[in-house]
Amino acid sequence: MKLYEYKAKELLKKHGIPVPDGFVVSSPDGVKQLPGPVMVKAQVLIGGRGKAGGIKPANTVEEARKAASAILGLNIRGYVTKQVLLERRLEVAKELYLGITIDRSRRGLLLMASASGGMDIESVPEDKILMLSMDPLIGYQGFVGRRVSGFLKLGKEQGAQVADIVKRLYALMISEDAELAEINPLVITKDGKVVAGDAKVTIDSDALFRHKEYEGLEEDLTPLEAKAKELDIAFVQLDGNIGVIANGAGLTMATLDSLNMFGGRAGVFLDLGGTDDPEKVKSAMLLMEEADPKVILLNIFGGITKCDTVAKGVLEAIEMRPTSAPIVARIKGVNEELGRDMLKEAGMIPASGLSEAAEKASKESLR
Amino acid sequence: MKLYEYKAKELLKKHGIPVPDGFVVSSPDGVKQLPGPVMVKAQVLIGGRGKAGGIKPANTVEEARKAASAILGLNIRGYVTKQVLLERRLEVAKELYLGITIDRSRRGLLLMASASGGMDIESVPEDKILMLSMDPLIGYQGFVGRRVSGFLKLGKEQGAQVADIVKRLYALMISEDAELAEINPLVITKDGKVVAGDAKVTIDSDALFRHKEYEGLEEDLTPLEAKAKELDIAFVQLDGNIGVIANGAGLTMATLDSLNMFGGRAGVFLDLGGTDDPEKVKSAMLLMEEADPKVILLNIFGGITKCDTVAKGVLEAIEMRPTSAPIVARIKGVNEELGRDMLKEAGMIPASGLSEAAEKASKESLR
Amino acid sequence: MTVMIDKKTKVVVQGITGYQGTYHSKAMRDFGTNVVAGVTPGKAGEKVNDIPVFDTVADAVAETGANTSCVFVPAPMTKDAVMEALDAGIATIVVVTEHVPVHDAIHFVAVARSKGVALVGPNCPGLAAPGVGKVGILPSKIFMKGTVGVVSRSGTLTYEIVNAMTEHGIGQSTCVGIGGDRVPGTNFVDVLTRFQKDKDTKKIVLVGEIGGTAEEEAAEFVKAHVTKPVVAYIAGRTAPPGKRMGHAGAIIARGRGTAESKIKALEAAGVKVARIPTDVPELLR
Amino acid sequence: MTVMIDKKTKVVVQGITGYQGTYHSKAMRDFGTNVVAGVTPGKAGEKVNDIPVFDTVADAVAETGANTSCVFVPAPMTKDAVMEALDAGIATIVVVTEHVPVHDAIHFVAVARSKGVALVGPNCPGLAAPGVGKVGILPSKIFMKGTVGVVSRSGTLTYEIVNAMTEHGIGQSTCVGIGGDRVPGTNFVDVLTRFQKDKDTKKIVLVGEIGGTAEEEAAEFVKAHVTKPVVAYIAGRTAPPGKRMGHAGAIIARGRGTAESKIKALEAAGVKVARIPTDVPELLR
Repeated sequence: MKLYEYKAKELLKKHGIPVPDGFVVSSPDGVKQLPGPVMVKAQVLIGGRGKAGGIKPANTVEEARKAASAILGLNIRGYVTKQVLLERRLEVAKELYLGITIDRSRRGLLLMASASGGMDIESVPEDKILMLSMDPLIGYQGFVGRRVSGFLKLGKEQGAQVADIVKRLYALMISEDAELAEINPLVITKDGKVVAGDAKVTIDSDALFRHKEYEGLEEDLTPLEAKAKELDIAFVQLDGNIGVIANGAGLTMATLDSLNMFGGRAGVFLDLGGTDDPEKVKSAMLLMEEADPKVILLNIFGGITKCDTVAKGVLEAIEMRPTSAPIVARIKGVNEELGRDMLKEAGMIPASGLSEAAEKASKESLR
Repeated sequence: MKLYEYKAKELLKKHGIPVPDGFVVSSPDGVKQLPGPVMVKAQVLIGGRGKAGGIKPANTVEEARKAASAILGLNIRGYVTKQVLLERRLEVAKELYLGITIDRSRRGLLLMASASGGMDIESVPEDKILMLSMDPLIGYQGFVGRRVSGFLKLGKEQGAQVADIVKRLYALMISEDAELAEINPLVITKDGKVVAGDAKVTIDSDALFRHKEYEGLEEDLTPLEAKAKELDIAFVQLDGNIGVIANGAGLTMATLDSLNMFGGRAGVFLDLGGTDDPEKVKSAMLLMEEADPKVILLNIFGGITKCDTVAKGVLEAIEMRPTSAPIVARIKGVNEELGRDMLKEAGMIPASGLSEAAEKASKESLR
Repeated sequence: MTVMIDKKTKVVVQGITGYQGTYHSKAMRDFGTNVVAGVTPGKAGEKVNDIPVFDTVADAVAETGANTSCVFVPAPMTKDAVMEALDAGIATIVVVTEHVPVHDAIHFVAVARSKGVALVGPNCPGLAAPGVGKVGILPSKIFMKGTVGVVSRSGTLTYEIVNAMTEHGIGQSTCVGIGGDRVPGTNFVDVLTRFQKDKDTKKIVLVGEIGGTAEEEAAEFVKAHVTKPVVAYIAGRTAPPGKRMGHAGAIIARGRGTAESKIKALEAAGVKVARIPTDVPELLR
Repeated sequence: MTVMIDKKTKVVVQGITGYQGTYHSKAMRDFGTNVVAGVTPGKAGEKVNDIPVFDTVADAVAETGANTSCVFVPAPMTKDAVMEALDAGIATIVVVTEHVPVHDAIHFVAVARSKGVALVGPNCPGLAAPGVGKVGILPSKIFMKGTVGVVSRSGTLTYEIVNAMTEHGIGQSTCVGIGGDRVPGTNFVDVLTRFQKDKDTKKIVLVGEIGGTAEEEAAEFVKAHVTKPVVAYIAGRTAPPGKRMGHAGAIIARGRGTAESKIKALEAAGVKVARIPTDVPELLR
């Protein structure tokens, strides 16, 4: 779960990492007083706010209200701004980059640091970025901080501040169950302080059961996305016209690949995860009908459930919410023939293999 | 550093382990009000308080004052009682044992539990005591608590309470840098609560640098013990008449063994640790002269310091505080002959080997 | 010979009294696996499918000599369960449970690796060796004894491909579903190492997907160390790019992680890459 | 052959700019050791005894190929230093520092063991192989090249015994001072294992002391696995019983831990036990 900048900075502050003084408002009237000259920053979960006009400076309450007023409601790459963060403006001497994320290859955490922080970090050459794989059995130790501040060629004072921030960012990762904690830029101010200019924190949604404090945190979701999330179904909007329901990320992607082979293009896909639970299949069918695709392709590889039971769920869904879209259905597993017959009888287009299903759905979609 | 019972229980409480309501006083007048019927318990760092009359029940403030009055000042196996703990009396249904200590053999922590807690725990047969070596890389996990409560054959409710206490005791060990945390008895009360009846906690004195909260905690030391501690010299009082100064625990014990071979008996020994720092040798000599033994045996195996420098320190000490005791000195290392000559000239009895030194000192002591 | 499972495998099912544990302990046994014990705290003395249930893994190991665990306990308790298995000296652990917090996985995977314990998962279907046994939830009926080793990051897609192989008369030596989580106890390289050594594995099928760089690392390993023919399929050739995780993802990936990058790396290592899953059997001929 | 040190040993001294680090880096080199680097944060570019100083162990390893570390940093920083060495891939670590918090030692010893790194100490004099080199603070002049392996929990007592051996013309293959701390990275059994394998070690001297059960465990190991003659000395035969640590100590010890128990166990394993240290040379004949 991605956190808004202001929320991420609250977390940094909780862990003792310096952030600029500031506050968040959802209406210009919320601005009563400033901690000094500020930046007014759109709170959206997408990059490129600055270029989209989502960040403006202000020196007085009046200017700040004006800026807030301009930014609130702003649509930034599809995300509508509902809150702005007003934050004391930093006198920037230098911008660093500091981030910790999951290291898939080394199966631990990866610490990244660069003296070339800021918006262009992605194009900084590899040798200008320190990438330290952190051994989970060793965890954070003082030498990690020393290696970072040494790489950044910082003097004793800023070096110590940065090392301390690295230590605290690591503690944040672990204790908050974060999968990403990134400070970019990490600002060295003209008076020698090290302060988090911007922050991105993503909380591992699998760990939310032990972080009740994140319950009810607002997320930017369309109604269909929200419903899918509630059902623990992965929902992705694409630009084709075939609605795909499959179980398992790999199988879902393989289904898209197969459609592509036959000229079909997926418009939305629902991934049930590794399950073929008939109830979940039924929910997905209902959801899919709301998305109103031209063709529906159902590709379920059954593990332990019987195909006829799954087919029954599909039929119930259609009964509850009839659709005009042709449905190509392929259900693999126990009692396969029985399931296929049930679906065929109900007017669906049965298929026995993945290729066959993809070919039939593509053909229907191009009609 | 051993903690008094009341201090140990404060730590348990801090970590969420139930302890009886209570308070500590150093004078009977300190007793103003009771939390109910109490036990008045001598606070000394030695076992066997009960048998020595150091624990008495009381039901009223008057009885409590009387008990406190009887116990305060009581000499329990050499330790004078300066404080008493007044603690709500537990209605005991069952006494368990629970302890965590350092596991030298497995190089981790050792968890011990028994359903036969109380004073006789040391004579409980081995199969009645669960001894779990805890893997440092695994640490406390729920299964540890389950194994303890399973072994103790507790019902669901007490089992859960005990598992929780195990978890907290482990956390206490780690975060307080304890080398021992023992609850004996761990009481199951008649109303089904699990409460620490007595507690022993020893803090690793090597970790005190990160536990400023223990600074200035009172310890029961004789004046010589206190001085030795300040100088980081191990001081042990024995019942012979030879004062031994050596460097290193092993060498010190080997010196005692060698004395014993020749009929000598050590009366006090000072172990400087692995060092032959001339200043420390000098301090030890001064301390030893205060202990006033019949013979002094100095056995220093030098590493990097010159023997003449060490000898010079010894001579300075004798000059500062002359002694009538014969001094047998053996200093091994660089410039050995030079050092020996200096000591001989000052009237000491030099020896070149450990056996020779032990033999000479024993002979002097038996004169 | 097989990989990570053999005739000496004795399985303890952690969470055996749950729905999945009960169902799959039977399915494993029906596939020929020696399932000797189950563990559910507080249920010692019960039986599930005639399999004795114990309170702790230590008890199960002491009583039955179990050396392999299959973990079905809910995600919040998975770390505890895996650590319990590690502490009890279990040599192979298959963690089926999905939605395990990533920091929990990092911790128990590191401990397992430090002890030389083979841990597969979390969020994996497990492993199956036709004619020997299976540990996990792979559907029994798709398998056929043979000489192709299958390793896959995907669940149902693995079934799809194994099923296609079997339908074409191509059997499997061992199939290892390593799971799609970000911190897998066993990765492609770990399994490729074993397949390369395994005398009964003649060819290898590798099923990957977009994201991460595990396939690129597998390609490097194949190039350097694998002499057996390898066929791969990478799912997601036509998938949309996912939402990015801050700058960190881009810094790490540096252009890798896409289907193109993976396919290119594999082909450069001499691997035949299928366009769609159903092409795999053909490429194995 | 020698144990834990050989001609390929390249030593980095952590804390080289301190008094002990400076003194002993020279003493090690004078004994023939290849001391290639020192580490003190913030002192990169300096030299100590002509040995280059680096900010981090990683830098020292990258620049000099150091594979062995000798740690002299103060106790509060020792855990950090040892972990840094472990992280940098150092294969052998000698921790001279005393007064290391026991929980720090537990942690870094566990990590070292999980990585197969040989860690000696903390609070140990280190190891010396006459004619090859030394890592630690053992006084050079007491040694003489020979075929007796010495392992000891004690510091100065080791010197006493080695010195007595050398005075009697009995040389040493390797001497390992494992240190007297409660959680030693290397214990008697670890070193006995190595001595038993080492072709140049013909006899073994074991120096123990009262407390703990390491000597009893060593005796068991000798009985089961050591074919070479072993001579032991246990310090503390006449020492007073120490103050007890709660009941826990007694529960663990159950009568072991005393000099009598240790001597009895060793003698039962065929070990000759000296009454006083100076008897050791005679028993080696």
